Amino acid sequence: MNQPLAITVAQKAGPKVTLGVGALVLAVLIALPLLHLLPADNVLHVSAYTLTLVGKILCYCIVALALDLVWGYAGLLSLGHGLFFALGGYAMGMYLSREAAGDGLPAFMSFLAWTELPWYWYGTSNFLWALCLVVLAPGLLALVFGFFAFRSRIKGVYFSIMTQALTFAGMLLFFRNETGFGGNNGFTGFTRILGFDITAQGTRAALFIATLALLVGSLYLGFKLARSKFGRVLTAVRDAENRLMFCGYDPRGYKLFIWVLSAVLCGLAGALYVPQVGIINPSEMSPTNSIEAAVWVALGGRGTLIGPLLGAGLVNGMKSWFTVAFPEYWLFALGALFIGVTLYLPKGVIGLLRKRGEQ
Amino acid sequence: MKRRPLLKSTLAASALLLSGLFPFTVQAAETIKVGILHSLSGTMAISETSLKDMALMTIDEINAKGGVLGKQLEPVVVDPASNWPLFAERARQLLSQDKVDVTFGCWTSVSRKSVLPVYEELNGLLFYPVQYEGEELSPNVFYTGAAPNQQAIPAVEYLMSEDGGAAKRYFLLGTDYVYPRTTNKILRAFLHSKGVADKDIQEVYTPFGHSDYQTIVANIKKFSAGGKTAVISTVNGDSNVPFYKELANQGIEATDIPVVAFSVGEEELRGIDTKPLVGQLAAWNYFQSVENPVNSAFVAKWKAYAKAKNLPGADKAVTNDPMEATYVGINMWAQAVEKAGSTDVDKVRDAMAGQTFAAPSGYTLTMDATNHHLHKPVMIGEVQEDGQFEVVWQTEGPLRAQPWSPYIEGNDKKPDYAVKSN
Amino acid sequence: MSSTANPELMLEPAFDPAGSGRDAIGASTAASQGLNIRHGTILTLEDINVSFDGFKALSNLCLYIGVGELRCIIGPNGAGKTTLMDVITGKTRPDNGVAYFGETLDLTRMSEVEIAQAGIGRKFQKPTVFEALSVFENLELAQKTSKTVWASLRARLSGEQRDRIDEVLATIKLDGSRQRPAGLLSHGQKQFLEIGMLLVQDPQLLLLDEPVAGMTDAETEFTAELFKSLARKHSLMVVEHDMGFVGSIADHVTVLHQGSVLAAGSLAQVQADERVIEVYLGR
Amino acid sequence: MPTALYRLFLLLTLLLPLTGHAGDASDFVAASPSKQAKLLESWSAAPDAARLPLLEALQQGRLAADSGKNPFIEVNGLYQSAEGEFAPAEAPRKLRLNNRLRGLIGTAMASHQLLAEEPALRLAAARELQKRAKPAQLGLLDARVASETDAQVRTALTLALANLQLVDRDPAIRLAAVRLLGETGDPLARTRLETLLDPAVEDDAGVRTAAQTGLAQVKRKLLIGELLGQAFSGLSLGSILLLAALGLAITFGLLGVINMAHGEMLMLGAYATYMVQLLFQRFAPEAIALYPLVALPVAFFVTAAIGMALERTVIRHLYGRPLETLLATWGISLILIQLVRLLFGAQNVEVANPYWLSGGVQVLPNLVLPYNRIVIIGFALCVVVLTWLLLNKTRLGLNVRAVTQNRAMAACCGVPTGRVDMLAFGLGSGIAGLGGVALSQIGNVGPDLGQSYIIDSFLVVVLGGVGQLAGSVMAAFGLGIANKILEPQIGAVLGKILILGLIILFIQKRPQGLFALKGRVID
Repeated sequence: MNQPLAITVAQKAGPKVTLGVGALVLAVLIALPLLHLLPADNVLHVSAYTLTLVGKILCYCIVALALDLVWGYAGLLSLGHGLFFALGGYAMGMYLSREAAGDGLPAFMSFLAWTELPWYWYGTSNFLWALCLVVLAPGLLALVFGFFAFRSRIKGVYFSIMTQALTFAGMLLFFRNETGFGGNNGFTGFTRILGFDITAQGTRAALFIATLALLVGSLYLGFKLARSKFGRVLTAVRDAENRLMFCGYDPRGYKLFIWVLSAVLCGLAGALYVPQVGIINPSEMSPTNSIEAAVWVALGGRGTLIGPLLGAGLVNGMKSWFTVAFPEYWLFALGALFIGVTLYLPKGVIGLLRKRGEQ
Repeated sequence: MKRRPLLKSTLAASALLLSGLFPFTVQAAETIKVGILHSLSGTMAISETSLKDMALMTIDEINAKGGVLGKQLEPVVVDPASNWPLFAERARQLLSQDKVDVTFGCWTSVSRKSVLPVYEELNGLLFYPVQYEGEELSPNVFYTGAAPNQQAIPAVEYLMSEDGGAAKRYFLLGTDYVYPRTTNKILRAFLHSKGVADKDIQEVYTPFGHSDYQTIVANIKKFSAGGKTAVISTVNGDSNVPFYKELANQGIEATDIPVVAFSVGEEELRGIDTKPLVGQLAAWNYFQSVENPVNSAFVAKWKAYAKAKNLPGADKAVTNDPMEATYVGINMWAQAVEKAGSTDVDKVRDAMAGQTFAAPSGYTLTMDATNHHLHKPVMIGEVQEDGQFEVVWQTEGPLRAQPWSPYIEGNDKKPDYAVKSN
Repeated sequence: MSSTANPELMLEPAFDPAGSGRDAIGASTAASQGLNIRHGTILTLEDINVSFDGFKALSNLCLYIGVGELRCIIGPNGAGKTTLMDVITGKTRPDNGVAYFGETLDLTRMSEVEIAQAGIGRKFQKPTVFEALSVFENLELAQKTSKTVWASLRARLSGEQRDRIDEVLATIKLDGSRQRPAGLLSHGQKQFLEIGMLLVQDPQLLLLDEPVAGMTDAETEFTAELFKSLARKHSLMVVEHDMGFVGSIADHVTVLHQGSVLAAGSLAQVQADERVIEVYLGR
Repeated sequence: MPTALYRLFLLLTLLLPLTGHAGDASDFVAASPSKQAKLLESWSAAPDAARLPLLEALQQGRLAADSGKNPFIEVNGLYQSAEGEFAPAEAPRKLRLNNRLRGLIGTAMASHQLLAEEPALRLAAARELQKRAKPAQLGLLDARVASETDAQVRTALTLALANLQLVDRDPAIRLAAVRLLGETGDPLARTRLETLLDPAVEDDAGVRTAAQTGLAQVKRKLLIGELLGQAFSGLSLGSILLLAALGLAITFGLLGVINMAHGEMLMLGAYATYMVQLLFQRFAPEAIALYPLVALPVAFFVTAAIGMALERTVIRHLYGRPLETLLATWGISLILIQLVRLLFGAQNVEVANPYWLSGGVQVLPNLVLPYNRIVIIGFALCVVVLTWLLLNKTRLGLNVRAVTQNRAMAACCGVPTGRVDMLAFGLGSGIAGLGGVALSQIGNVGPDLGQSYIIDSFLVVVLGGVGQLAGSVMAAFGLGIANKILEPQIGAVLGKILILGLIILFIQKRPQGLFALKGRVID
C-alpha cells in the first residue's frame, strides 16, 4: 500500500479540478435542504424522503471517513466501528426519548415495571449532557479497548476479529431488555429535539446542514492530519512499525490517538443519524453493518480521504435502488462488489481515477 | 487532455449516486395503489414471504371480481430486508413517492414501531396481521392479529382447566424481545388473580437465535418436580426447532409437561420433524385443519395459487393465522372503500368500523366500532404427526379485543378509541 | 588494506570525559543527555543468557564497548550476533545477566522505544525504510526531536533541522532523489538511506547489522570512510562477514561463537588466533 | 418366559373383543370427555386383561366411532367393529383425545401390563406407576407386590407403593416408605419428602427426622445429577463448537486464509444432509435410518468441491493479503446465503432425526443423556483424530504443513504449492461440511445457519492458538463448558457476553493463543 493518495490525486489531476468537483458536489448538497424548505407543490421541492435518505448516506460517509483514518492510514482494519456509531446514536436516542416522554418514563420502561430511571439515564434530558455522552461513550470504550489492544501488540487479522467480537458482545448486551435501552425495539417514536418538532421541514434541513458541516469538518481534519508529521508517522506505523520503534516513536500513543478520534467521529455521525432516521436499535451494532462499512472504504480507495466518501455514497445509493428494483438480487450485487473490489480494485475507485488521470 | 476524463468520470459517478435517489414512477391514473411491506430477505423472510404471496393472491382475487370502485388494485411490493430503519425508509417511500392508499405489512413489533411515526405523520393506513403485545392504539393502524386477551389468556385458562391438565406451576419461556416481555407481564398478573403464588411462576428469556436449550430443559424438569407444570412458550419462530428437539430427546412428553406456544404455526412446523411434538399445544385464532366450507375453499385457492406461481415448496403449501388475518384484512379494506366510495384514509377509517367478513376460521369476524381490532375466536390446537393442528378447545364465539390489558396498572385510564401516539 | 588499529587503545580509557577537543563532541553529546559515562564504557553486557526452548542463543556473554570506539563483531551464522543486537535494543529479553547503557540505564528493564530514545540506533540486516514516504520524509521522521503525539501534531521543520537533513543527504549521496518514494530506491540506496536515518537520529551507540551486504566495492569503501569519520563522535558496533571491510575500519574485533565470546583484540591478533581459524576463518 | 407363549397370549387377547366383555369400548366412545376420564380411572384401579387391546388401540390412536357411536378399531387401514357386528355406515372418525386422557390411558395401560407375564413389560409398567400412580391403585399395588416373582420388578413396585403409603395411617409403614424414597434420588421424591417435614402434615417425629435424612440424601444425588448434566451439556456444546471450528483451524490456522464463508460451508453440509434425506425418502424409505451415515461422505465431498472451487477462483489471488481475503470471503458468504435462499426458499427445511438419534438414555433419576448429543461428541472426537492422522501421517499433511510454514521454500523443494493449497482448503471446507451434518441433527437448517457459528469458530481458533489442532480442541471444549457453567447462574446472554469479554482480554495477554507456535518469530 503506497503513500497517501489523497495528496497525489490532488497533485496529479491538478488542484483546480479536484477543488472544482468538490465545490460542485458541496453546492448540490447545500442546495438540497434549502430546496426542501420550498412549499411541496413547487417543482423544485425536495421531498423529506430524499432529504433523509441523503442525510443518512452522509452519516455513513462520516463513518467511512473515520474507518479510513484507522484502516487506510494506520493499517488497523476495525470490524467493530458499527458499535461506536450505535453508541453515539443511543446517547442521542436517550435524549430524544426523554424529550418524547416529557417528564415521565420512556415508553418501553412501562412493561419492565421500572418506576424510576436507572443511574445511567440521569441528566439525559438536557441536550448538552447528551452531547457529552455522544462523545464520551464511544471515546471511552475506544480508549479502554485500544489501550489493551495496542499494549499487547496484536496484529492485523487478530485485531479485526477482536473488534468483531466486541461489537457482537455489544449487540447481545443491548438486545437484553434488562440493560435498559429498549431491548430489541431500541428507541423510536421521537417527537421533539431542542424543542423543535422533529418532523418539521426546518428541523430536517437544520439536521442535514449539521451532518454536512460535520462531514466537511472531519474531511478538513483528515487532510490536516494527513499532511502533518503525525500523518507521516501514522503511515510509517502501517508500513514498518518495528523500524519506527527503533527511531524512538512509541506507536501505541499514535494508534490510540487516531483510534479514539475515529470512534468519536463515528459517535457524532450516529448522533446525527438517529433524529433523521427516527429509530436506533441493537441491529445497528451487528457485525454485518461494520463489515459493510469496510467495503465502502475498500471500494472508494483506502488511504485516500475522498475515496471512502465516494464508496459510501455509491454502495448505499445502490442499496436503496436495488432493494426497490431487484429485491432478491441485492445480496448478489453486494457479494460481487466485495469480491470485485478486493480482486480487481485494490486501490479502489480513486485508484482507478488516478490511473485514468495519468494516461 | 488529461483532466477531462477525470472530470467526466467523477460527474458520472455522482450522477449515478443522485439518480439512485429519485426513483421515477409513472403515475397510472386508473389503478388504486396497494403497498406490501414485508421482509423478503434477512431473518424475518422465513415468516413474511408467505404473507406477501397471500396478499398478492387476495389482490388478484379482488381484481378478478372487478377490483374496487371499478378500479384495479396495483400492488407495490418493497423489501425492507428485516432491517428496522429500512422499514421506516420504505414506508416513507410508499406513502410519499408511490402514494399508496393502504399498506399491508410488518411482522415483528419493532418493525411496526419503526413505521408507526411515518404513518401518523403522513396520515397513511397500515394493516398489521400478526398477534402482538397490545399496548398500542393508533388511528392509522388496523390490527387484524390477536391482542393478548384473544390468545395468551384463554390458553392459560385452558391449561388450568381439567382437560388442559390442571397445571399448578407455570414456566414462562420466551425470546428476549418486547412481545414476550409484555405478554408474560400480563400473564403473571392474570395468574396472580387466579391465586398462583410467585414461587410457582418462573420467567426465563433466551437471546435471539439461541440454539442450545439443554440448560433450559434441565431447569424445566427441576421446576416441574415441584408439581404439575405447564410451559408457556413465546419463543421466536426460529429457536423453536432446537427447543422442541431437546425437549423430546430429554424424554419429556406433552402428557407430563404440556407446552403451549404462541408463535408456532403451520408455517414453522413445515421446518420441524413433528413426530416428537405430537400433543404439544399452540393457541391461535385460526388453524388450517378447521373444517368449514369457507376454509376448504380458502386452502384450495392458496394451494392452487402456490402451484401456479411455483413458489418454493409449493407442494407443501400451508395456511396459518397471519395469512388468514391478511386475507380478512384486505377484503375488509376493499368493502370499506366500496362503502366509503373513496380511498381517502379518514373516510375509509370511519367505513371500517363495524365491517364484517365470513372468515376461513368459520366465524364472521367484525371490526370493532372504536378500537381498530377484530373480534376473533380463540382456538387451542394440538400438533399432529402430519404437521397440522387438531383443535381441542375453542371459545364459543369471537372475543372483543382489549388492546389496553386490564392486568397492566394505569391502563384503565387509557381511552378505548384510537388516538395519535405522540 | 589493514588499518593501523592501535591495539592498546582499548586498555586505558579511550579518553577522560573532560578530554581533548577530538572527543569533546562525542562526550558532550553523550553528557548533554545525562548519560553517565564516567568510566568510559558506553555499553556493558555481563553473563547474558538467551535460550529459545532449549537452544542456547547466547550463553553468559560478556562485552564492553568504549565511548567513541568502532567495534566489529564477527562469527559464523547462528553465533548469536543478531540475538545480541535484539537484547541490546530490547527486542528480546535475556533470561538473566546484566546489560547497562552508560552506567545507569538498565537495558533489560527498558522498552524498545525508551532504549531508542536513550540514544541507541539500529540498522537492520534487511534494509527497512518507510517505503510509502519520500526520502526526505524518511529522514525527517528519524530526526532527533520530541517524538510524542502532541509534538508531531504541531511539528514544523526548523531551518537548522532542514539543513541537517540536507547535509546528511549529501553525505549519503541521495540529495538527487529527495522527493522520490523510498520504495523506489535500489538495494544499496536503501542501505544508505537507513544509515542516513541513523545519522539524523544522532544516537550515542550505532548498531549496524551487515551494513555493506549487497553493496558494490565502491559503495563498501565509501561506507568504510563514513564509519571511520563517525567513530570519533559516536560509538559503533558493526556485525559483518566481509573481512576486507572489517579490516579497513576495525579498532577492535570480537569473535562470537555459539553464543559466547571466543576471542577479542585487533584484527591481526584475532586472525592469528588458532581457535578462531579452526571455527570461523578456516585453514 | 418363552416368548412364543407370550405371542400366543397376545393373539388370544386380540380375539377377545369378539367374545367381548360387555360394551367397554362402546361406553367409552359414548361418554363425554370428563366421564371418559372417570372410566379410565376405574379401569386402572381394577385392571382386566380383556381390556388390554382396547387400551392399546386407544394409546396408538386407532379407536374410532361412526355417527351411531359404535366403536371400531382400525387395524392397518381396515375398520373392525370393536363390539358386536356393525358394518361401518360411513368412514368412522378418529376419537379426539387430549393430554389429560392420554395421561390416564398411560396409567391404565401400566396397571393392565402388571398382569402381563413378560417381566420387562411389568418393569416398565411399575416405573410408569412410580410417576403416576393414583391413590385408588393402592390395593392393586399391594396385591401385586405380594405376588410378584421378579426381584427387579418387585423393588420398582414397592417404590411405587411407597409414594402412596406416605399418607398411610400407620407411622411404621410411613417410616419404611420414607426411608425407601430416600435412596431413590428421584426428583419427585424430593417434593414428597419436603411436604412431610411440616409437622401439620406429619405428626410423628420419627417419620419427620427420617424424612429429613431422606431429603438430604435425595438432594445430594440430585446435585450430582445436576453437575453431571452441566458437564455433559458443556461437552456437547464444546463438541459442536469443535466441529464448526475444526475446518477453520486448518484453513485459518494452517493456511492463514481468513475464510468468512466458513459458516456457509456448515450450512451447505446441513443442506447436503437434507438432500440425502429427500433421496432416501423417495427411493429407499425403509433404510431412512441410515441417511445420516450416507450424508457424511456426500456432505464432505460436496463442501470440499465447493471449497476447492472457491480457492481456485478467488482466494488463490489473495494469499498474503489477509484483510482483503476477509472481505472477499465475506462477499462469497453473502452470495451463498442468497443462492440457497432462492433455491430452497427462505423457510427452514425439515431434517428429521432417525430413531437411533432421538430420545435419550436415563442415567440418573434427574439426568437423561440424549442419544444425538452422545453420537455428536463421539463423532467430533473421531473427526479430530482423523484430521490429526491426516495432517501428521500422510504426504498431503506433510505438504500442507510445509506450505504453511514457508510457501517459498516449499515451492523450491518441488512441492506443488498451488495444488496443496487447493487440497488443504478443500479439506478444511469438507470438515466444515461434516460439522454441518452434525448441526442438522440438533438445530434448524436455514439459509443463515452459518452466521450464528462464524464468530464462535474464529474465537475458538484464535483462542486455541493458530496452527495447533490441540489448541482448537482445548479451546472448543473449554468454551463449551464455561458457557454451560455460567448459563444457570447469570443467564444465557450475560454468560455469552462475559465469555466474549474474557476472550478479548485473554488474547491481549497471549496473542499467540493457548498453544503457541514454538521457536523464534522473526517478523
